[in-house]
Amino acid sequence: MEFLSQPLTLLTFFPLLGVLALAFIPGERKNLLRWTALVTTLVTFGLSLWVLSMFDASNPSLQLGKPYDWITVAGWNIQYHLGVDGLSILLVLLTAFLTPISILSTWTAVEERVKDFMMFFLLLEVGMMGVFLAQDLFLFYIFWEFTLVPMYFLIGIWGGPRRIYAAVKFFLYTMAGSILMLLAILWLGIYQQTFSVPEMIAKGGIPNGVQFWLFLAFTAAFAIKVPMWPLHSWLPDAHVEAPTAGSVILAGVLLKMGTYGFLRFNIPLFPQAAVQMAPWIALFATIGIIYGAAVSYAQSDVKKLVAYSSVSHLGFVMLGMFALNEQGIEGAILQMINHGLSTGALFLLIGMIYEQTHTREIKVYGGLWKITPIFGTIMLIASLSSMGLPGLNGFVGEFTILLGAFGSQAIGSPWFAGISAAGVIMAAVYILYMFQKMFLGPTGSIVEEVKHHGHALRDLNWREILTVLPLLIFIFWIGLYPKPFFDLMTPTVHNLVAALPLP
Amino acid sequence: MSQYINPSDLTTILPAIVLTVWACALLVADLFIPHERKGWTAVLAALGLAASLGITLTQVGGTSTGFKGMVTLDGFSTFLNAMLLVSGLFGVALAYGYVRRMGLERGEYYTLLLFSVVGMMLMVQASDLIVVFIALELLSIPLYVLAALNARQIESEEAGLKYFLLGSFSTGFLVYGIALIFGATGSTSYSGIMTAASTGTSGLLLTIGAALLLVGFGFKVAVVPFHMWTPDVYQGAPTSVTAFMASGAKIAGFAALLRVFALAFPTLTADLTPIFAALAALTMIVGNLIAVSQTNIKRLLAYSSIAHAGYILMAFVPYGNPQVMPVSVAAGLFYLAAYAVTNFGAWGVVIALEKQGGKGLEVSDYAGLFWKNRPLALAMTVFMLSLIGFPPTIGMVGKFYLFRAVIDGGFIWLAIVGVVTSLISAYYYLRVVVNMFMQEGEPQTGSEFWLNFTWGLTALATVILSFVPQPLFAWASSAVLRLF
Amino acid sequence: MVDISYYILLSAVLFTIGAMGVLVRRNPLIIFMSVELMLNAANLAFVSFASMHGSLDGQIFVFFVMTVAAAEVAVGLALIVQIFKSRHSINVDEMNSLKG
Amino acid sequence: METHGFAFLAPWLIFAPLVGLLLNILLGGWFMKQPWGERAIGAIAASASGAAFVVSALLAYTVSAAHGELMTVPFAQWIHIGTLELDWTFRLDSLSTTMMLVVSGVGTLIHIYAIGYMHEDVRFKNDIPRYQRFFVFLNLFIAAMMILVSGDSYMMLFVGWEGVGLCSFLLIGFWYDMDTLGRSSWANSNAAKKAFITNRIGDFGFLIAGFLMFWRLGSFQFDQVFAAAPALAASDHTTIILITLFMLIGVAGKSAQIPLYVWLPDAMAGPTPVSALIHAATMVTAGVYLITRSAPLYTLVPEAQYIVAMTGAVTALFAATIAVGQYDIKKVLAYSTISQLGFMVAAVGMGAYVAGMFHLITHAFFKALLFLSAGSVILGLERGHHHLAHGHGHGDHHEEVFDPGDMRNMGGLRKTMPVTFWLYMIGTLALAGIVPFAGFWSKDEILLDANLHYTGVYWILTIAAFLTAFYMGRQIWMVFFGEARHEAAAHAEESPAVMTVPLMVLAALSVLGGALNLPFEGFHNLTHWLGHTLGEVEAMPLNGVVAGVSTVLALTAIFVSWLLYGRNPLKAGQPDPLKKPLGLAFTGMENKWFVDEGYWFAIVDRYVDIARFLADKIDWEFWHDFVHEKVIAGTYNWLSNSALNEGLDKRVIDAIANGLGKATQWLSGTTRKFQNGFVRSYALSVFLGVVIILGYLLLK
Repeated sequence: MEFLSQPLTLLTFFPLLGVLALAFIPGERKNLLRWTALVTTLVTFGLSLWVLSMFDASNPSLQLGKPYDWITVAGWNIQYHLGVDGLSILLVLLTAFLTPISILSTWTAVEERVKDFMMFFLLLEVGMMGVFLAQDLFLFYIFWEFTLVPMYFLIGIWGGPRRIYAAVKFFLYTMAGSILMLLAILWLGIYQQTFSVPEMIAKGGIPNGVQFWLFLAFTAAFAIKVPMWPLHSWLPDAHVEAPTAGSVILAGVLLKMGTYGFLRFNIPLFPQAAVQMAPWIALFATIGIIYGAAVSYAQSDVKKLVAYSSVSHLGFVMLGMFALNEQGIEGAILQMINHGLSTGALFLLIGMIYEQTHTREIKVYGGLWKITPIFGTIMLIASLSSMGLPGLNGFVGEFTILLGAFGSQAIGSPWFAGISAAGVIMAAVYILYMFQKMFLGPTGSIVEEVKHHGHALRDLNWREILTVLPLLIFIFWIGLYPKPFFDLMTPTVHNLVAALPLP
Repeated sequence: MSQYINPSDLTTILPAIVLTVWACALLVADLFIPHERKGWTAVLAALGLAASLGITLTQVGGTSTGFKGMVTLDGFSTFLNAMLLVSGLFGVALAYGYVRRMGLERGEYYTLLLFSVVGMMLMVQASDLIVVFIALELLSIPLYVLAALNARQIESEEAGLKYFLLGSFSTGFLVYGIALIFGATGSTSYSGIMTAASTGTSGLLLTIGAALLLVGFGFKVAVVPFHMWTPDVYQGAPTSVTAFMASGAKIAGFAALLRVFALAFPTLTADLTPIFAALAALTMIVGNLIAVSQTNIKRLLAYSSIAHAGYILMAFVPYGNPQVMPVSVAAGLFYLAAYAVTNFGAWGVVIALEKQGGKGLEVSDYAGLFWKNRPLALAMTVFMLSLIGFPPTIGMVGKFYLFRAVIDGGFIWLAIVGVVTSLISAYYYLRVVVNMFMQEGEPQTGSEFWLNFTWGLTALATVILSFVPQPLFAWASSAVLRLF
Repeated sequence: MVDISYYILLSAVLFTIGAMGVLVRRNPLIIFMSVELMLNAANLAFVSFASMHGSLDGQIFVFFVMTVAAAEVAVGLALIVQIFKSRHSINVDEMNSLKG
Repeated sequence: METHGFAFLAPWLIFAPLVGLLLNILLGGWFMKQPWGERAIGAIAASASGAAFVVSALLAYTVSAAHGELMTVPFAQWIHIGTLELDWTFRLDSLSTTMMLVVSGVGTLIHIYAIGYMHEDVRFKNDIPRYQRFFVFLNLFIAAMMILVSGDSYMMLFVGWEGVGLCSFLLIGFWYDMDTLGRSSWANSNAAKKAFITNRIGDFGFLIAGFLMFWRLGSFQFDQVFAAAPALAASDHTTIILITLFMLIGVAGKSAQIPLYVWLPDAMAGPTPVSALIHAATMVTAGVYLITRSAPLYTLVPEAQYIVAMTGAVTALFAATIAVGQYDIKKVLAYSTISQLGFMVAAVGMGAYVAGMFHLITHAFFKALLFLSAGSVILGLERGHHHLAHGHGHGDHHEEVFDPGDMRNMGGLRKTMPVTFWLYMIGTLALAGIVPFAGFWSKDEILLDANLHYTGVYWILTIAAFLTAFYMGRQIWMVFFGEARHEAAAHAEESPAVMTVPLMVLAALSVLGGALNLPFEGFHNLTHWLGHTLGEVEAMPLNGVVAGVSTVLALTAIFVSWLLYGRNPLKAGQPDPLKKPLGLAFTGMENKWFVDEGYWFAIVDRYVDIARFLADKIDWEFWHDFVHEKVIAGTYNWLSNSALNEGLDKRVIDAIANGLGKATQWLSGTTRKFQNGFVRSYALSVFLGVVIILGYLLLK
C-alpha cells in the first residue's frame, strides 16, 4: 500500500475525499456543498503546485512516481504507474487550475441537484488527472474511458434542452474511437509483453507496416477527442448543451486529452508511422484551421462560435505537434494551455452573461461595453488572446507552432504553415465579429428585454471577476514571459524529437 | 466398501451428493413447514448450498477422479462449482422476498433450485458423455418447472412449455450426437474418445457427432441460432428464476462445452474452430442488434445475455492453440464470473422495480429512478457500465482480458466484431441510464433485505473487483492450468 | 448378420422424421412424441453401435435415455395439462403472447 | 557592446506610458468624480508621454555621445526554443532614437491638445465617462509604438506592430456606438474592424516573411539577419526577394499603400487627435521605418526595391487624385496622408532612406499640425452649431443632421478662427512644398533621388506633388475664404489655448523642420546622423532644376485652385466647379474610384457567402444533420424503435424518411420477424442451424 503515499497518487485521488465528504452533506445545504467542492479542488491545486515544486525541469524523463505491479498473471504485466514529465506537467497544472475556477463559476449558475453536480465534477477531475499521469496503457485506458462517465452526466442532467441527445452523442462518439485504441493497446500488450509505456518505448522495434495500423487505431481515439476535422461534429452539440462549467472543462481539459494522447503515445510509440503520417495530419489540421475559422464566423450562437473556434485552435496544436521539431511541439504544448485559458475564459464570460440574459443569440446583443465596462474589457482581452495578439499568450503558441511547421522536415512543405497563417487573419475576422456585435455598436434589444424582466443588466460582480482574474493573469504572463513554461518542457521535448527518425 | 464404489468416488462429487441429499431432505421437511412460513425453506436451502460451498472450498487444489473416470474433481470444477453454488445462493436470496411478493411462494421452488444446481455441478465435473447427458437433464427439467411456476400468468406457462419443448428438441440432437460419437469411437468417456480419435477412425462421424453436441450445449448457453427460446423464457419466467437461469445454465453449459471439446475433441479443431468463430460473431451481432429495439427490461437483459454468450464463446475459439488456450480459457472463465456477478445485480434491480402482474418492467418505468433511490440507480448504472465493458467495472477488465486472448489467438476480425458490437450495446444500456438520470418519473421501488443485499453486494463486487482482479483471475487461470 | 450401416441409416431416417414432426405439428403432445422418436432413433443407433463395438456402454446409455425420457414426459404432460386448464387449447401456434 | 550613458533607461520608454495608463485605469474612476478630474487624467497621460520623450532625448544624447555607436539593452528572455532565440532587447541607434523622438515628441503635443479637444468632444457626444478611456488608450499606443521602434528583433518589432494595430482599432472605434455624426450606428465600429482586419492581412505577410527569414537566415535579430543575408542572396536570390516582398505586404497594410490603403480613410472615424497621432504622424509611418530598418535586405535585391518604389509612387498619385474629390476636411487630409506615405515608401524603395526618414519627420510635424487644426476647425463649427441650437432662437438647427467636417458647410472661417487659420496656412504651405517650409526640403530630396534612380517614379511623384498643392489650396479657399455657407460656420468660435499652443509648437517645427537636413554643404545633419545606422551615403547638394520644377508646379497648382475656388467662392449647395470640366473622372475621385465597393463585392461578400455555405450547408445540414443525425444516429434510432426523448422521436421519423433508414428498417423488420413467438419457428431456426453446420462440415 506504499504507493498510496505517492505524491501523484494523492494528487489524482484526492478529489475522491471530497466526493466522500459531499456524500454525507444533506442536499439542501447548497452553499456548504459548494464550499466543500471548492476547497477540495483548491487543495488539489495546492497538491499540484507541491508536485511542481518537486518536479525537476532539467530531467527529461518521467518523475515522481515509480511502477508498482498491479496485475501480473498469465503473461500479464499491468502496472500501476503514475509519472509526470515535461509533456504532462503543464496539463496537470492546467487541470488542477481550471477545476476550481469552473466550480466557482457554478456558484449561482447551478441551483438544482448541486450535490450530485459537485460529485460528478470531482470524479471528472480524478479521471482527467489520471489520464495525464498514467504511464501504463491499461491504467491510461481506464482513466480515459472513465472521464466519459461524469461528463456524460454533467451534460445529460444539467445541460440545455437537447442535453440527452448531446450527452449520448458525446459518449458514443468518443467510445467509438476508444474501442479501436483498445484493440491496438491489446496488440501492443501482447507484442511487447508489457503495458508500461516507457518500457514499450525502450523496446520499440514494431515493424513499420504494423506501426501504421496501430498509429491509425490510436489516432481514431485521439482525433475524435481533439476533435480533428472532420470528426468534430459532436463538439458543437456538446458545447452548446453543456452547462458553463462543463464547457470550460470540456474545452479546457478534455480536448487536450486527445492532443496529449498523440504526444504521449502516437509519436514516441510509433515514430516511423508518425513521421510518415505527419504530412497527412498536417493536411487535416490545416483544413481544420481554415474550416473551423470560416464556419465559426457564420454562427449566430455565440457558444457555437467559440466551439468551432476550438476546432480551428486545436488544428494549430495538431499542426505544431506533427511538425515534429522542437519549436512546433513546444508551441503545441503551450497552445494547449493557451487554448484552455483563453477559450475557458470565453466560455466563463459567455456563461456569466447567459445567466442574466438566457440567450446566446449574438444578434440580440450589442453596445454592451457601455453598459458593462468591466465585462467588456475582460471579454476583449480574452478575445484578443484567442485571436493571437502578440503580447498575449495566444500569439506565443501560434507563432511558435507556425514557425515550427513552416520549416518542419517531417511535414516537408511550408505551404501548410503558410495557409494556416491565413487562419490568423480569419481568427481576427470571427473574433472581432463576435466582439463588435456583442459589445460595440448600438445597444442591443436584449438590454431592454432584461430591464423588462425587472432587473437591469449588471456588470460582473466580485465573485465573477475573481473567477476570470486568474485566467487573465496567465494570459498576460505567458504572453510576455513564457520562459518558465517552456523551460518545464524543453528537455523532454528535446529527447522526444531526438528519438525521431526524421528524413 | 465394494469393488464398485470406493470412498474416493464419493469424495470426488461430495458437494453434489451433499446437496442432493439435502434437497431430498428439504423436500420432506417442506411438508412440515406451514404455508405462511415458507421462508424457512429458503433459509434451509441456503444452508444446504452454503454447506456444499464450504465443502467445495475445502476441495480447492485437490484433484481426483471417480466412478472409473466418469467424474473428475480438479481446479476447474472447484472454481465453477463454487461459482454455481454462489449463483444458487444469490438465486435463493433474490427469490426470498420476490416469490412472496408475487404470491408464488412454494416449498418446491427451493428444492427444484437445489436439484438444478446439482445438475449443473455434475455437468461441470462430468468427464463422460453419459454423465453429461444426465446432468444436463437434471439441470434442465427443474428449470422447465420453475419457469412455469407462476401458474397465474399465461406468459409463465407459455415460457415453461416453450422452454420444455425446445429443450427436449435440442436434447434430441445432443443424444444423437453422443450416439454418433460413441459409434465413431466406441467410447463415451472423454479420454477414450480422445485416444480413439487420435488414432483417427471415421473422422466425419465423430465430427458430426461433435457438431450435434455443440448444438445441444449451444442451446443451453443461448448461442445464435439456438437462442430463440431465451427472450421469451426470460421474460415469461418469474424474474428470480430468470436471474438464476441466466447465470447458472450459462456457467454449466460453457463448462461442459469447454471440457468436452478441450479433452475429447482436440483433434477436431481444424473443423470446429471456424464454426465456433462464426457462432460467436453471429451471436454477438444478433444479440446486440435486436437488444437495441427492446423496451422491456427483461427482454433487453435477455438479449444482452445472448450477446454475452457470444463474447464468452469467443474465448473458446482459439481452444485448439495450446499456447493461447490456457490464457483464453482463463479469460473466458473470468468473464463468465464477471458476467454472473453483474447479471445477478442487474436482475436484482429489475426485481426491486417489478410489480404484480408484470408491471414495472418497461425501461420507461425506470425514469427518474436516481432522484428517488440513489443507491439503486447507482448500482444499476454500475451494472450497465459493466455490461458495456466500461471502467471502473469488472466488465471492462473482463472484456480487456477476453479481447486480448482473442487477438493473441490471431482472430483480430473477431475482436473487431466484439468491440463494434459492444459499441452498439452501449446505446441500449445507456438508454436505461438516461431514463434513470435524465428523465422525470416517479418509480416505486420494493425493498427487502436480501434483495438489497444482493444488488448492493454485487455492485460493490463489480467495482472493487475491477481494481483488484488479480486473485480472481489467478484462480481462474490456475483452474485452467489444472485442466490440462 | 445385417450390415451395421442399415441400422444407422434407419436411425437417421427416424431421427429426421422426428425432427420434421417437431417442425410441422401444432399439438404439443405430438411434438413431444416426435421428440421421443428422435430419442429412440438415438437409442437405436446406440444399440447397434454397441453391438458393433461389442461394448455395453451404448446399451447402458439407452437405459438412461429411456429413464430421462420418462421424466421429461412427466414434466411435459404436467405443463400441457396446466396450460389446457387455463387456455382450453393446447395449440402451440396460439402460444405467442411472448415475442419480439 | 556594454551599455553606457543613459542606455539603462531604455525600458522606461515603455514603462512610462504603462505607468500612466495604469494610474488612469485605477484612479480614473475616482478622478472623473472630481471637478478637476479630467485635467488630472489628461495631465497624467501627457506627462507619461512626456517622460517617454525625455527618455528618448536622453537615449538620443547617449547614442550621439557614443558617435552613433549601436547599443542594445537586453531586458528579458522571451521565447527560447532550440535555435529560436527571441528576447526583449532594446536597440539604440540613430534610427531608432530618431523615431522615438518623433513619436514621443509629437505624441506628447497631441496628448496636451487632446486634453482640451476631448473635454469638448465628450460633451458634444454626451458620454463624459469615456474621457478617461481615451487617455488610457492613447498611452497604450505610445507604449506599443515604443516597442515597435525600439525592438532589436523583427519579432519584438512585430509585437509593437500589432500592438499599435490594436490601439488604432480601439481608438478608431472610440465612439463605437455611433457614426461620425454621432448618430447611433455600427459605422464607427465597422471602420475599426476594417482597420484591424486589413492590418492583419498585412501582418500575415510580415509573419511569412519572418518564417522565411528564420529558416533561411537563421534568426530574427536584426544584425544576425543582415549578417547572413548577403551569403544567401548570392546562393538563393529569390528567397530574399520573397522575404522583402512579403514584408512589403506588411508595409502596405500598416502604411496604407495600394492595395491595402482602404482602411485609413475610414479610420477618420476616430477623434481628431487620434487621426493626427496614429493615422498621420506615427503609426502609419511604421512601414517606412520597417523598410528603412531592413535596408540591408532591400539593397540586396534591386527588383524588390523597384516594386516598392513603384508601389509608393502609384499610391502617392492615386491617393492624391482622390483627395481632390473629397468634401470632408479630414478625408482630404487622410488621402493626402496616404499620398505622402506613398512618397516616403517610394523614397525608401529607391534606397533613399535618409530622404524617406526626413520626409517622415517633417510630415509628422505638418500633417499633425493640419489634422489638429482641422480638429480645431471642426470643434469651432460644433461650437457654432451648439451655440445656435441651445442659444437664441433657431429651434430647427439641432433637428437637422449637421456635419461639422463637411467643407461645404464652412467658408469664411478666416475671420472667426484667425489663429487656426494661420496655423492651417503654415501646414498647407509645408505640405504643398513651398520654400522654405519643412515639406519643401524633404519632398525635394525625394524627387531628387527619384530623378537620379527611376525617372518614371520621378514623374509620377511630381504629378502627385502638383495635385497635393492643388487640393490643399482647394481646401484653404473652401474652408477659410469666401462667405460662411452655414450659420454654424458663421458662429464658429476659436479654440482654447490648451489646443492652440501645441499647434503653434508644431507650426514652428513645420517651418523650421527643414533645418534638420538642409541640402547645403556642412548642413546634412540628418544624413550624417542616420548614416551611423544606415551607412554613410554621400549627401546630395540641391539640384536647382528639380527644386525649381517642383516649386513652380506647386505655385501653379495653388494658383489654379485659386482660379477655381478662391476667385469666386463656392455658394451653399453649389456643385464643385471641377465637376463640369472633369465630368466622369471627378465622379470617380468623389467616390474613391469605387475601390471599397470593389473589395466589398470581390472579397468580403464572397467570404461571407463561403462561410455561410460551409457552416449551414456543409457542416450543419450535410455533415451534422445528414451524416450524423440521419445516417448514424438514424440507424441507431431505427435500431431502437423507442426513442430517448421527444427530440429523438422526431429524428426517428427523419431516419425512416431517408434511404438508409429505410433499408436498415427493412432489415430490422426481418430480423425481428423471426422472433414471432411460435415454438415451431424457433425449432426451425435450431434445425436450420444444425443443417448449416452439418452442411459446412460435409461440403468443406
